[in-house]
Amino acid sequence: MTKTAQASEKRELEDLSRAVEALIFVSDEPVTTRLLSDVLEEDRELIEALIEDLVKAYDERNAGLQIRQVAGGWQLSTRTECHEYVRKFLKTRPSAKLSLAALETLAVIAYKQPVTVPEILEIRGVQSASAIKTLLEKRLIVTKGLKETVGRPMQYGTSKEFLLHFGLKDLTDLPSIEDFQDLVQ
Amino acid sequence: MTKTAQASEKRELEDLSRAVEALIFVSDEPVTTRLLSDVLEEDRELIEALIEDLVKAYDERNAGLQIRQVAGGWQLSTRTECHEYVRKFLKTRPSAKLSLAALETLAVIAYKQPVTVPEILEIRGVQSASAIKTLLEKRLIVTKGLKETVGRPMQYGTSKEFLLHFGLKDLTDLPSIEDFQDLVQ
Amino acid sequence: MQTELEQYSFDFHKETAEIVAESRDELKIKIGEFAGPLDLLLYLIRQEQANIFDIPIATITDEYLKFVRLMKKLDIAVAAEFLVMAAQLIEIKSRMLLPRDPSAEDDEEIEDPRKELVDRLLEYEKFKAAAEMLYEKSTVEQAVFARGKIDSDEHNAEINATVFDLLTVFEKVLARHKEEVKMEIHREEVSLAEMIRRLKTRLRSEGELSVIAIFTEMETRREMVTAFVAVLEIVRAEGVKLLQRKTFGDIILKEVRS
Repeated sequence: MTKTAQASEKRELEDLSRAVEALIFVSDEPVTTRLLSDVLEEDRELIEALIEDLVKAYDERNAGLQIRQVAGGWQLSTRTECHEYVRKFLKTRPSAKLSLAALETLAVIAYKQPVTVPEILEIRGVQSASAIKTLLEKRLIVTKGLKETVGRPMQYGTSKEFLLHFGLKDLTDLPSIEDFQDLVQ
Repeated sequence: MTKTAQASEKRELEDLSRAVEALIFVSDEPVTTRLLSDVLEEDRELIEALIEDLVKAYDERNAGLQIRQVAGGWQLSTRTECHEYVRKFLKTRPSAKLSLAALETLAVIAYKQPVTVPEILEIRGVQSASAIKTLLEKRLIVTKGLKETVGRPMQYGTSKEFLLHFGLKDLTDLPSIEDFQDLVQ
Repeated sequence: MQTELEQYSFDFHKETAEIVAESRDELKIKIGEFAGPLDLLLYLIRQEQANIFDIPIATITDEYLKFVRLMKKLDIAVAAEFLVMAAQLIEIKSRMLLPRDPSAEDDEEIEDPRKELVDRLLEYEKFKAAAEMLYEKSTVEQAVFARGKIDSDEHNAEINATVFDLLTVFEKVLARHKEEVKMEIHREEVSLAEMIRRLKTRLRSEGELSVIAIFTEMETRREMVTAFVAVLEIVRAEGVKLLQRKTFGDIILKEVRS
């Protein structure tokens, strides 16, 4: 390859990397590698490599922002270190925490999905109706159709909102439930 | 000044610069130097210097984003060079959210199908013409033939697209009030 | 079934439930929040520093009952599940006291009456730990912020609704519909006397009234009929005339001053 060709290829990669950064920024929700590769008409591997470089670049220059993987896509967000200033600026307080009952119910749904109300009752040992309602209203869980069993009870599962709220890449990002066994004994 | 003092001052400046970047990023509109200096409790001159450095840093690393002065404040935006990709990307996103009117109309159609325009009017109490047009355009509803009654009005029902969008196997999968009975009480 | 104990904010690291002071006439406790009977049981077992695989069932049952009684005394809604668990504990306790069946063969494994409870507790404890993990993750996540709005956002939000939204919206429409029907009934209750009074007041202040305008204002047929009768009544009894200025023109209700 001639030097000029190399130089032009480097140039093209730079343009591409800029485009990737711009698209991650404009997207109002985490953007998938697939969508980026469709829009930019480039291999997914190349796009992934460019994102990795961008992530590193943000980390290295100690920026106030970071590119991170969440809810199945890539997102530009502030770094946790600045949260006090940001909160002061936005005049927001940490949003209301979920109750213990809601958190437990959510944990059962996350690990057992799709799961019905009686199945949740079985594990928690207590009715979870109002917790489920709260979780539905907060869009942390969604209905997953009726179960083909007596009474056809409604099944529940976690939503994309759930992944976003807890900063998870996807459901496999959840630690295995069996790992908790070792912790509690 | 001792070396340690210098180092600690440098550290503080870095933190401050990160905060400035984060605040410009989270703001809904261009943010003024004055507001930044109020929130960060630092001199305006210092803030201005930090912003200048940030602007330069974005320019130098040939980023896809830029910090620019607009309408009397500072704003993070994509660089003009990427506009073609950005425009293409935004086009891939489904346009316009369902309005409350459209969602209401869709709910009535989903639960009462097949249903005619006068029947929808009867239930919603308002005209639904434009909502129905939107829903047809989004292919969430389809026509279901004429009703054998005075005026032979058109009947509407939900489409296959509707099932896909809401993650339903079929219409029997649509939750009923009874399914949420435990929750709504 | 009673409503569960719910919707207190809870910090795993700060809040615990503990008996603060216990004297003959007073029992003071600081209650955090128990997410259910299993949660309370785990707490009591830990409090006793007991082995979960060998629960001192008599002690734990007593403690448990003391707690439930206390909750009642303090007027804390005790969910039915807490009482069910109390009954189960008492049952296990009594089964433990039963002498071993002498006819049973020696090598036959006798099931520990506590086994089922222990299994449930172990299973529950895993999810309790998972809940704590979620709590920690959300705390970290609350320190991360997405960008502010930019111009293009307005034009490309996805359809953002779930079946739950669909159902809730439908419920609201139906409720509103019912409300409207109620209001209609209310309007229909306008009596003839009331209608006459209203028309007279308006005539007095406006001098004349268009009959067509009056009828158009009416929302239901019933009201229209009432208005019609009211007009006839006013013309018959009072110093009021009906005027029609041209053929097929509007009819005017006009006060005739004497």
